[in-house]
Amino acid sequence: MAILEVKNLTLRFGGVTAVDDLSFDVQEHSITSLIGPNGAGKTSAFNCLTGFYKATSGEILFQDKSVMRMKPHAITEMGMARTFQNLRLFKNMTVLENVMSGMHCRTTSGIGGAVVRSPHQRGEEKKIHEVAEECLDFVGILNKKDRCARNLPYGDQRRVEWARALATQPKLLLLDEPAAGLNHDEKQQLMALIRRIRDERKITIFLIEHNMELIMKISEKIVVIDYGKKIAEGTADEVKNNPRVIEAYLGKEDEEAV
Amino acid sequence: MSEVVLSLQGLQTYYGKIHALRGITISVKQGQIVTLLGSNGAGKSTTLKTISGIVHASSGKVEFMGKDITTLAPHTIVEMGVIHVPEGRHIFKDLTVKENLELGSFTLKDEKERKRRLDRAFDRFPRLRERWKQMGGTLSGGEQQMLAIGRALMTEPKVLLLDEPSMGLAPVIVQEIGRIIKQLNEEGTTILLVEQNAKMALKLAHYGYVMDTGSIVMQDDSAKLRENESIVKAYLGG
Amino acid sequence: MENKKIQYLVLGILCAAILILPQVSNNYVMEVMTNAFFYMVLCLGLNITVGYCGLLNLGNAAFFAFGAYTTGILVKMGISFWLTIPIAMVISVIVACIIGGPTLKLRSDYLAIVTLGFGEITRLIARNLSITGGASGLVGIPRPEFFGMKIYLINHFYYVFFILVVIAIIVSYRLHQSRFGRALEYIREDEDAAEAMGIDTVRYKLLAYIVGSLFAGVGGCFYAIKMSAVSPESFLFLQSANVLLAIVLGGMGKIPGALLGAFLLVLFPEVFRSIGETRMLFFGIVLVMVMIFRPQGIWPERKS
Amino acid sequence: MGLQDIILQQLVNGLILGSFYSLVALGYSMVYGIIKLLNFAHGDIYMTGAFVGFAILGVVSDAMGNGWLGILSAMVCSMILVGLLGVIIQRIAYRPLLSAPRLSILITAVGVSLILYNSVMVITGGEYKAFTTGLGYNGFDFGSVHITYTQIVLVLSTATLMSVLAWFISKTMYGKAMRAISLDQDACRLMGINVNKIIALTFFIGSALAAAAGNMAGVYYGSIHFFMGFVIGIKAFTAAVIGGIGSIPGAMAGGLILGLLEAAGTQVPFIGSEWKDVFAFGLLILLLIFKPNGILGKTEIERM
Amino acid sequence: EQPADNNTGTEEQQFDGEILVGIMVPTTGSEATYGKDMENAINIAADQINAKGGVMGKKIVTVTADDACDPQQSASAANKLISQGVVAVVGGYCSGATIPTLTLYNDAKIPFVITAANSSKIETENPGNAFETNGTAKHQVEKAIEMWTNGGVKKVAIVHQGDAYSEDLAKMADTEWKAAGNEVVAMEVMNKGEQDTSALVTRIKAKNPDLVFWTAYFADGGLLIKQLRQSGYTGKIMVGDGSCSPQLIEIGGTATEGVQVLSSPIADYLPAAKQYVEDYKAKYSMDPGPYSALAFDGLGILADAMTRANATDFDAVVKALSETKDYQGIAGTTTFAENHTLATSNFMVVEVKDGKFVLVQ
Ligand SMILES: Nc1ncnc2c1ncn2[C@@H]1O[C@H](COP(=O)(O)OP(=O)(O)OP(=O)(O)O)[C@@H](O)[C@H]1O
Ligand SMILES: Nc1ncnc2c1ncn2[C@@H]1O[C@H](COP(=O)(O)OP(=O)(O)OP(=O)(O)O)[C@@H](O)[C@H]1O
Ligand SMILES: CC(C)C[C@H](N)C(=O)O
Ligand SMILES: [Mg+2]
Ligand SMILES: [Mg+2]
Repeated sequence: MAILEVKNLTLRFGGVTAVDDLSFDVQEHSITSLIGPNGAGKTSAFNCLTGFYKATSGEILFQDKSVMRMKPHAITEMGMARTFQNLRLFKNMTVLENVMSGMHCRTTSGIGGAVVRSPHQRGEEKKIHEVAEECLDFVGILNKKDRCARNLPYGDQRRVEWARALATQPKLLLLDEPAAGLNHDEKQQLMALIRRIRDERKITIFLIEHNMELIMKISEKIVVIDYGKKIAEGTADEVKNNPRVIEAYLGKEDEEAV
Repeated sequence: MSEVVLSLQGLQTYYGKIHALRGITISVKQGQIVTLLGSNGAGKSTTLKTISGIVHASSGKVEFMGKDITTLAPHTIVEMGVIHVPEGRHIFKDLTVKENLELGSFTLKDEKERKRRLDRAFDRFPRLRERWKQMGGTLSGGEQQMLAIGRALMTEPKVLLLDEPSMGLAPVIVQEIGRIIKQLNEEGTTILLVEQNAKMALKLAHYGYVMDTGSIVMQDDSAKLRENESIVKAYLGG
Repeated sequence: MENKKIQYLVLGILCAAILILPQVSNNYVMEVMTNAFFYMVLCLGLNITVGYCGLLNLGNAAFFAFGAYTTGILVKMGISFWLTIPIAMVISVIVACIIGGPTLKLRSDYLAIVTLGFGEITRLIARNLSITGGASGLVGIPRPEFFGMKIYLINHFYYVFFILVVIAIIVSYRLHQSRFGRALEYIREDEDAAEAMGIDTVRYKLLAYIVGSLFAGVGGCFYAIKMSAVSPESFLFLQSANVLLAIVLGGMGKIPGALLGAFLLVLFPEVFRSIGETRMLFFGIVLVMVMIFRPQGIWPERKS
Repeated sequence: MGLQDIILQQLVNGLILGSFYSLVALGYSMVYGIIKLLNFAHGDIYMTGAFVGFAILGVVSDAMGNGWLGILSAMVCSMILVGLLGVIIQRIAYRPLLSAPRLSILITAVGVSLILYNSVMVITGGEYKAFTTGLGYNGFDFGSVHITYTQIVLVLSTATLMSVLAWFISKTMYGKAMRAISLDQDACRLMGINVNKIIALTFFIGSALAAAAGNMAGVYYGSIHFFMGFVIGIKAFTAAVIGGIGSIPGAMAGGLILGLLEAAGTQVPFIGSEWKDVFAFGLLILLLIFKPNGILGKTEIERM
Repeated sequence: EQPADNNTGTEEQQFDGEILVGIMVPTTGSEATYGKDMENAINIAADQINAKGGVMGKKIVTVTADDACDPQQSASAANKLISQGVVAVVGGYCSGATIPTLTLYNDAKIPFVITAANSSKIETENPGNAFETNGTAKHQVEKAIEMWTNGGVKKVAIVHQGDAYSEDLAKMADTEWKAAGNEVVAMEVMNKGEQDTSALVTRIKAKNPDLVFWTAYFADGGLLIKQLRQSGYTGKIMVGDGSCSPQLIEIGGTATEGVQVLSSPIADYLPAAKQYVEDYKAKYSMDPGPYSALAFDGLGILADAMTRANATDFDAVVKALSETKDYQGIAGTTTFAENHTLATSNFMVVEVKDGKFVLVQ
């Protein structure tokens, strides 16, 4: 069953068509990837899915409901979480506080509750802490929960972002270039983590990456776009050998040896 | 043998309380490509920043062609011929491609010479010539990387410091960047290259250093590093 | 936890000192302290908007004016002072929605000018209308009674404003330590990321603005009865700027910082009044020095 | 005066007032553009410029008289001196804070403003100084609209200064470097640009323009005062925002628009001139609601 | 702050005690010049009274509090004086700052002699302890209307500055002029500190008034007059007492020729004040300002009342003050009416001639 369906999605910025009549779907519990040359419109597509950009036309169905006219926070609340291509942490707050933000959409108490410290509010606060710590534990940095996010090494900052996204308790997780800037070793850990998220938490994964090794190893389906248009779709092997993909994106393997 | 153009001796650098470089000694010889490998947060970018004067070392020394440049301001270091293409490209997104390139030759007073270098940059990167009027920010990732390198070359540097030129780029573009680096080196530019893509870096470089948490833990000819077991395991895979 | 105990001890001593101060000092000290308390309320309110949520508000005085005029007009019409407070609060909320609704989506510096403009508009309207007493403002606002006791001496106001500050501190503190307060901080740190975490940034920004305005509005109600006169001159742009200055000086986003800032703002001119003309010159120099040496404000940072 | 004459006359009034706003707004926008600082001391730079010009005119008028030649030389000298003052202020008060929170540097600017106008107040004894020049009200008439030569020279000099600046910013390497610094300071350093020097240059130009405006105001209105920078500072800030803060042509347009708006606001039928600022600020708020980045500011893409 | 000792005189005098009198004026802020002038004047008066043996054998000692012409700060200033135990207060320059202190002083049982501030709100808000020695807005308007009627003026344009004092005067003029069956063609505001009034001037000129009445202070008044003339306005111009300063002429330049100024008693034109002006110059090496004479008399009136009451307690002093009749001061004779304002107007009119004020009436 498709958890996400994109139909004829188009996004224009003035003259530029960043996403052009793009259609694809993401199956529940799958790991699906979106690849394509720089400027192909991958991040833009993500931004449409998560409500950050208002698509020019088309349709996006998440769990069979349209999210086209929804604001980002409402989409997150429905169960679609994302990370950013460039880290977007709350830099001056602690790691724990960062992850607690994820629970915002799963709780309800407001100003009144806060001022009178109602039992409901206190219960929620407790739960927020618990879930946040659990998510930090899951990505393996619980011991750094009281550190200021800004002072963490880059790799750990990435983990904070994942934990934060997990704390929103999503059904679908969108990752924008999660492996950028990671070395080989860290990439291996990332792959393991992505699989665990899918298997242990039953969360569907949809990711953008330029790292072919990672993509080819973990994706069950790959969507390739160029100039905003889909140019190929299929399993790693199918895509790898597609001449259009080679020409536009992969390049000739032997040339890498330069 | 060829002379050492850039030498770092026992560099220590702090960000506030964070001790990022704990005594780095590196030397780069004329005409070489030297690569700097290391895991995240090892201090590779910091090393380059310390050379170019964006951050200052608390102790140790940076020498360029025998001159101590440790405490000089970035713009002076650029004028001397060391130029740094930073991580993340740092294109001026609201300036046109042409203006971006021109700013690369800011230190130049001679307008004719500026024009000549502009032409050379366009010859080297025909894609940029096509887009000379476009705003830097609207270029694709690969084009931005070309622009960043092209801009740096406008000073006709003696030493080029490249920080992760392949980051976030599609495989085709990575290959293209590799070709450009090689070509530049063949034209005589000395290059200090920082890369996560160790495979590519070791292929391009003559010599390599491996860093971990602020120190150099290994150094050798790149051919030898390529065969080193721990390197293979941590950086090359397989 | 030793630390906590010391904190409570210090707080206790401070409270005791404040409570017995009227017994051991004179009207002038009371007046200055009452003034400081009053600014503390305004600062705590603006601290929510600017400090927690990062919305640059240069028109805080407008809400202070709404509170003061509402009370002034209604009390003069014979309505009980205590009843005017909720009315002023409702008005503050409505106005905050009207002005904040369409403008809070603006980037910070544009927001700054809109709020500044709004502050000026409010003052000019107050100056031009007759119901607000025009340029002379409202005078002779009767003092209220509290369980049969007339509040009119400076000592009375001292206690009244102190209670107000205590309430404001508790509310600020509890908001800060809650889902609501954190949401504001997320927005301040990175609006897009906050939105991606499921926070309705538009709504929370508006709420932050409303809460900040409520503090100013209520402060204004009490200001009106304390001064027994309200005039447009009290709501100049400088008033808004001063409150902002106080919280930045004290340390933005920090409750003790806001309190300290307010205290210094009131104390400084009084202490240095005798040096006359050069007083504000001196203040400017001190201000610049403090900012250069403690750009995060005087109150120390919490986090490592 | 017929209706046509009134409209024409108000156009002239608005244009002249707008020229002043534009010149001051330019400095605001330049500084904002490069280091994102709302330089609240800019109005006081304008004021200081007027006083420096006044002092110089007092000296040179013996040699050159107080006609155009004397005025011009006083103006040029004061532009240079005040430009340097701007550089010094930048060096001492702003540079150490470039990486501090934005509000801290804003408050520092408030401190600098206090220092400037209080110094001038102490030095001049707080009195109004009459800027006596030998210029008369000569000019020519269109119907009952009288335009003096002074007014024409004023508008022409403003236009000249602005065009030179526009050329400088868009065509020279220094101008390009200024724009580049506003986008990415570190990258500029790596291009061999001496960022501090360019920032200093920006302050020099901005302050010199403000000084020019201050001198023109002194000549045109005939009197100067230590507080004269306050109102125009706020108005110029408004003008810069109307135009799209950070945009040079925006500041020029914003100044003229605000000047015309105020002239129009004075003449709105059925309501009195006391509403003119309500009118101007009200339109400003409306404008920003519909054009959130000002008239010529960069528009960002549509977000949900 | 310690009460200042003002007995600078050389002769040794024996007093049996002190009477502490507060001076509340702005000594900082934009009106500081006037505040300080008033403070000086009151201190000279104290010296002279002490030189003559003080009041009831007691020495008058003054203490100054700065209200900065700001309502909030004036409350502090008043409480400061109250704390210091003053038995009476003299001063009050800005109406806006003076009004909120009336009840503060009344609650503390302190009589208040107001020597400059004269908004009509002071009359209505006076709880009974305050006395105004400056002519009221009403007096001023009466004088103005008398001048206008005699000068054949019909259409008047009134401009104020949007502050308590000038708006009050403007409204009063508006009401009275209309009540007298004449026309007010414009009632405008010029914002404080705005240099450019050309738009306003155009608006006024288009209404063709016979006379423009400026009710606020000299600084902006000078600019307004200048720009009115520059625009070709040729009608009459009259300004209120807030503009009564030589600086009006300096700022307005030749444009002020012929402008009529309503003025409270200025030392320069008062025969009785000759000695005072000399004393002032000798002590402070500058000229006394426009409210100097009134401030000087303010303390005199207070001392006179205390002497008559032979007491310094509140009720007695207030009673004696309200019975003040034909007190001869340097600014003229003072008699208080029922409402504690001057029984007769003390306004004069001066006119600018050849760059100088000359007495018209
Ligand atoms: N806010 C924007 N305004 C104008 N053009 C934009 C904007 N965002 C993206 N674009 C343009 O849309 C196109 C697609 O950009 P996008 O960021 O989606 O690419 P991408 O596939 O994520 O590339 P990369 O792999 O380099 O991250 C590019 O040409 C880009 O310049
Ligand atoms: N601006 C900064 N402020 C504080 N700490 C910093 C800053 N920049 C880097 N660091 C810290 O210094 C150390 C070295 O960082 P550096 O950026 O040099 O690493 P790197 O080897 O380039 O890593 P990467 O592969 O992630 O680019 C890290 O621990 C990092 O957290
Ligand atoms: C002219 C002055 C006597 C008026 C005084 N400033 C007031 O506010 O009443
Ligand atoms: Mg992308
Ligand atoms: Mg790096």
